[in-house]
Amino acid sequence: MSIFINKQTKLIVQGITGRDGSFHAKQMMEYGTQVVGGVTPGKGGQKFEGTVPVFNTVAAAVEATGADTTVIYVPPMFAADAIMEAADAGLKFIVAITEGVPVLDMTRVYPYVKESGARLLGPNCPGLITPGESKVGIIPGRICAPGPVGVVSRSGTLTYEVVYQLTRAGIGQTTCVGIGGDPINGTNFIDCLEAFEKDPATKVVCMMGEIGGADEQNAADFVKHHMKKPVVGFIAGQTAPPGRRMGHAGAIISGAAGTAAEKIAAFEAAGMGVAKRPLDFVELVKARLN
Amino acid sequence: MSIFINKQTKLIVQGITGRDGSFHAKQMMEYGTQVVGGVTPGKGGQKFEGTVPVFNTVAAAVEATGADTTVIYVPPMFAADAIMEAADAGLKFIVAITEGVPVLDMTRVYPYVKESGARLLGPNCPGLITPGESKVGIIPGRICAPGPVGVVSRSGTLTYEVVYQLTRAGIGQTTCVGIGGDPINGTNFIDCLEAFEKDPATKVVCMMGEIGGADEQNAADFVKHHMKKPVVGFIAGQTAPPGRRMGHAGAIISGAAGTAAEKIAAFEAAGMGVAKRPLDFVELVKARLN
Amino acid sequence: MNIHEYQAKDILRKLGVPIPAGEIATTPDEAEAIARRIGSEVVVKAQVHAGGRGKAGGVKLAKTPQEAREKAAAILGMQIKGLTVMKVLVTAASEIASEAYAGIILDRATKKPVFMVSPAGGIDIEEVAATTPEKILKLPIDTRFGLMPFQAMRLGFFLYDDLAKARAASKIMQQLYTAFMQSGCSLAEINPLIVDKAGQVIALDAKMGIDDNELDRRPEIAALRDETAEEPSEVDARNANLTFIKLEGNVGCCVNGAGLAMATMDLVKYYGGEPANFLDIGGSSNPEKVVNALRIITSDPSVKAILFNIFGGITRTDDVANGIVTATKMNPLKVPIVIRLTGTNEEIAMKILSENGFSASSDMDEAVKKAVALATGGQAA
Amino acid sequence: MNIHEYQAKDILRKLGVPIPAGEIATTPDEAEAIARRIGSEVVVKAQVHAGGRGKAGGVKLAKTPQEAREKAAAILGMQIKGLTVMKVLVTAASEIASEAYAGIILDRATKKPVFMVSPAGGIDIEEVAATTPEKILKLPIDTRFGLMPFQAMRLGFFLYDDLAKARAASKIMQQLYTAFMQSGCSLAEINPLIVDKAGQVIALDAKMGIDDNELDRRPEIAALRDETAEEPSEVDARNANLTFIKLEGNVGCCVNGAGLAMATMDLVKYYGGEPANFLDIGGSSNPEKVVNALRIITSDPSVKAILFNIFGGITRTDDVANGIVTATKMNPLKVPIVIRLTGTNEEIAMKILSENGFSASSDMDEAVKKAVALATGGQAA
Repeated sequence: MSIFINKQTKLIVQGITGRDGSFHAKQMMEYGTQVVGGVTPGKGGQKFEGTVPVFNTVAAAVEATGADTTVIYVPPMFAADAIMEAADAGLKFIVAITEGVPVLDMTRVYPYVKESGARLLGPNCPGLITPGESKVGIIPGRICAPGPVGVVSRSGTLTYEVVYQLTRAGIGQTTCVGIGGDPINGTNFIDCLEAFEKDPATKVVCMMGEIGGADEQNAADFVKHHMKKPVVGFIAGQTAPPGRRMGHAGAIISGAAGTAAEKIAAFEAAGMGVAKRPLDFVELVKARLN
Repeated sequence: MSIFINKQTKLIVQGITGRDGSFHAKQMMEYGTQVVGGVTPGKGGQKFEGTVPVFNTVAAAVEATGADTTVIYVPPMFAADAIMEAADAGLKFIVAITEGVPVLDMTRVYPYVKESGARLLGPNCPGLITPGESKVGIIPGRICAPGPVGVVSRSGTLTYEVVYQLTRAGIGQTTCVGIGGDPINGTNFIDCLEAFEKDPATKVVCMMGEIGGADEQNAADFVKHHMKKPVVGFIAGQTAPPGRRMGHAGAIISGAAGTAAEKIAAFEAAGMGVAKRPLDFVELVKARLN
Repeated sequence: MNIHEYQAKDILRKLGVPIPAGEIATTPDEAEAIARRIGSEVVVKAQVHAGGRGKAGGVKLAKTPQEAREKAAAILGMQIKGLTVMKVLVTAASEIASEAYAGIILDRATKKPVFMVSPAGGIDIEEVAATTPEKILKLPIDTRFGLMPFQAMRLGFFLYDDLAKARAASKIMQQLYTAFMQSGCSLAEINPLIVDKAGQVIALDAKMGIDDNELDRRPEIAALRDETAEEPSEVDARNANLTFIKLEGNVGCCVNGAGLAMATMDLVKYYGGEPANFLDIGGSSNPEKVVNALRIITSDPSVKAILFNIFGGITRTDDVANGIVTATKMNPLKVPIVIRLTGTNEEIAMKILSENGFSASSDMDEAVKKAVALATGGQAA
Repeated sequence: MNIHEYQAKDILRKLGVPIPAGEIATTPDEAEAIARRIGSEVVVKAQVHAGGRGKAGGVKLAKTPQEAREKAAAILGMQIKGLTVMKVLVTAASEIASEAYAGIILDRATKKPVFMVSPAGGIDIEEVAATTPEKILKLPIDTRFGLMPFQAMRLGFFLYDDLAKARAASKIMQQLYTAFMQSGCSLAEINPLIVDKAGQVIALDAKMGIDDNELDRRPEIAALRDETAEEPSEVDARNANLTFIKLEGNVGCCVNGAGLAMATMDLVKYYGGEPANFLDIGGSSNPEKVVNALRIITSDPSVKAILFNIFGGITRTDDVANGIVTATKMNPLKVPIVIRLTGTNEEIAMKILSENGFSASSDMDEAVKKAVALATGGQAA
């Protein structure tokens, strides 16, 4: 079992003929993801890699392929439109990889997607992977292995680091989800925790947060009141100065709010395991798997 | 019993110090409606008629009075804003009397109100009355009497005509609702029919439609499939030429659609009683009350 | 309110829609001069608020300026559906490779503006909808978000497979939507939207209907009203704040409220008569409105009897009675009048009327029957 | 990106916000000339991207042009929170009757721009929020609808009981919101918003922060960037497409990915060191980026050791290795370097590095420990 994607997921790739889109479409196909179609306006009728049909619009792609999920690799100024096109076409799961989407665009995209009933992951996220079944996005498949741990993170390479440590230690994953580092994104920690709690195959959840905002504090509250499964948390940015954006648009300490100390205290108050460094996840998870 | 309003209804009047607002506020108070407050920006702190507190904003009025319903008498260019202000302030029933609201404004107002969970009646409507309990709007109280008939209509004076005939014949009403003659309005025939069907006091429903659109046809379909109570219908505009707007923005036959003949046929197909002229309601209702 | 083709084209051209050069002429001389300036074949097009101009002979091709003069002379002054042609648009002719349709209507069912586009353009879109609905794409637009780029592209690709043409069309869709919203339209259409021999996507004809409720806040659009292109009695009524529509019958009707006005007309028909008009004096009871209403009704020579039907709610029936008395003193009536009044201040109204020699009833059916009888040759009671 | 007070005021003034006359000066001479043109008492205000100017002595009243020259001479060149003042705004002084606060921030919790207004202005709004929260009205704005008139009026009435002042404030709220949206802001504030002795509502100070992601589509806003007001190494890094933030420690960090970069800095601290910077080379693995990254890190004299931590996903670790080799050939390192690489093409990368005399590890903790030891006086392994 897994959350959000599995063997049955039928994926289209928006921006499939672009540089990033074509590279990652191939990677996903190699991993075993069912890539059933792609979208690039003006390239409708072509075949990607000789097999995957390309369409001019998402609506046409969905109608022809019966896809349920999409992954978006389009430039930042077109990402909001691409997400809304996907929601409008009836896709139920939309993964937006694009980095650099203006936050004001997201203030319109978020309610639009919500009203459509779809789930958005991202933008500015690495996507997700259900090891051995399907990957949607850019998480390297070979660092993952199937197993009982759910992983959710705001970051890309930090996720890889933790997953890599887990896999090396013989601990596999149900699904690894990168929710992205932007201030407004479609899926938050709680959405993922809720899904992991419901997924019978997931036994322990690893959660990597960072400075900025209150999502981790809210997530800790959710863990405390609504979860039976153990959760291990980590916060990146303990050495970050206030008022400076640490790469991610969302990773910024505003005044006294959103500090790592505040978040770690929330984890502790929720009875969560707290990893002081990425390596600590291995022992903390092991202890909770038994 | 009744629908939408009753003795408990706590009303505020938006535009209470204006010409129409003040006139009708007095009329409603005389009828017995609980007018708990009014709104006119800049007149906050005053008392209307020495008793009703006036506020600068709807939010302030709701907070101070606990009102649940509002009636709007503001000029057409400000009506959309007034409706959205009411919905934003948490009012659950919004009656917009104002005539001449641009239809494009309503394309934004409608989803806004819907998302807020409020019910909008109108705009460009006479409001409604639950005889002997409460009136909200401009329907003359003295032509009504309490009784077992629900009345719903797109028109103002035509409603009065029918209600007057019923009352003269000794047939009273649970609630009389004017939904208004605009192409986009908040409450339609079906909403009212559904409410009358659920109201134990209502035994027969009278419905006055007019040319234009398909609301009456849809309502007939609803009567056929979802109503146990008898409904008597009338359509105004049998002599109207196609393509001309008959006063109401919504009363216009487009091509071959929205004609009186089409609507009357729908009533007949639904097994409804059909009044050929306003006077016919009396006998048709009497026959169905027994 | 309808505006002319040339006015709609001006609006669209300002927003960037590609439209052939053209100017308006009110005389054959002007038409010839415009054709000379354009310097190629032109089309001379009657500017009237009526459909079916082409079939009526109101649209003609002219190969030379001289020919443009002749066609303009033929078209100016002609009658199309009862309206006299006062202006022609003289516009450069295009070589048409294909014709499409693009329109937006304010749709009451979806409560949204709805785009309709079809690669089968140049003909009546309602016919396309009836016979080959698969050739029409209907796309409701959520005005909270506007026409989104992906929607515009989808409309473009529905018309053209080729990316360049689809992009050009999608840009025109954005411009048409902007025009629709900025002008307060209830309808805006380009029919035909053509591809010319050079592969350019061009609007050859344009039509816009404005929501009357928008005019107060859009004076620049309100200024486009052409009263010479409308029925004079309707212009007169509008200027007097009355809602009036001329019909073909002989019973002049004066009613308060649109629904009751229609019901009154219907009742005239029910009792064997024919209404001469729709006339709603509205909710207020200004005696002056009644005076104007009577003037407008009696200016129609086919009116043989006048019927007042007033249900006094906000309207005070005594005001109406006073209006009738004043108006008939100013201009004595040449046809019989039947008055039905009920509601607010009914007793006072009845007294005013009887003191001035009018009788009145409080029963609608009775009044209508009497008016019909009078119009068809009977006698007033 | 932050812009200066005078730039924010220019944007607001164009939208109609009442703002006292003012001009920018870079020399005492210019300041005197401006004060003379203004012809009344002026305020001389340091233009730097730092809060607390007033407390630092960067804001001074000047009664005469001569005095404006003196104050400008004192302020120009002064250091405020490590930044040198290069420009002053010389602006007409106002007589203040009352001070309020008005601001909009892009709020992640509500996922909307949120208005915050308070009649307790002129001071730190966070302090008001903490001590007297009832004096703040927070109003989230749904960008699908924009700031609606009733909301603007509600904000106005929260500040002023008087209708004229509430209307004036509500108009300023609309203008502030327009500025926020048109400029792609994450923050826009007017503090203080004052009422002067004549009863006029006026913006005395303005501040705007722009979402960096907006700059590509808003070249006119991007052009407002003042590189002289920023840390030079950060300007350098941005121009090389790197995300870099200078810190106070001595372990220079070069990482791919923001989360991993923060975690690496934290681990430096965990093992007793202090990071000299945040540096994210991003997802692509262009060797040139690595060259630029090394140049920027080594330009900081306090850096005693350099730590690379690269997790190869999209990033090819061999590209990074090649970048390190190229950069160190061009500019031989004066401090030790510790390299951790793992993931895509790890074996190739390790081979390139060892052939060029570098050792590398695949273990993050080990690498960090070694870098800390080197920076604090230990030896490279």
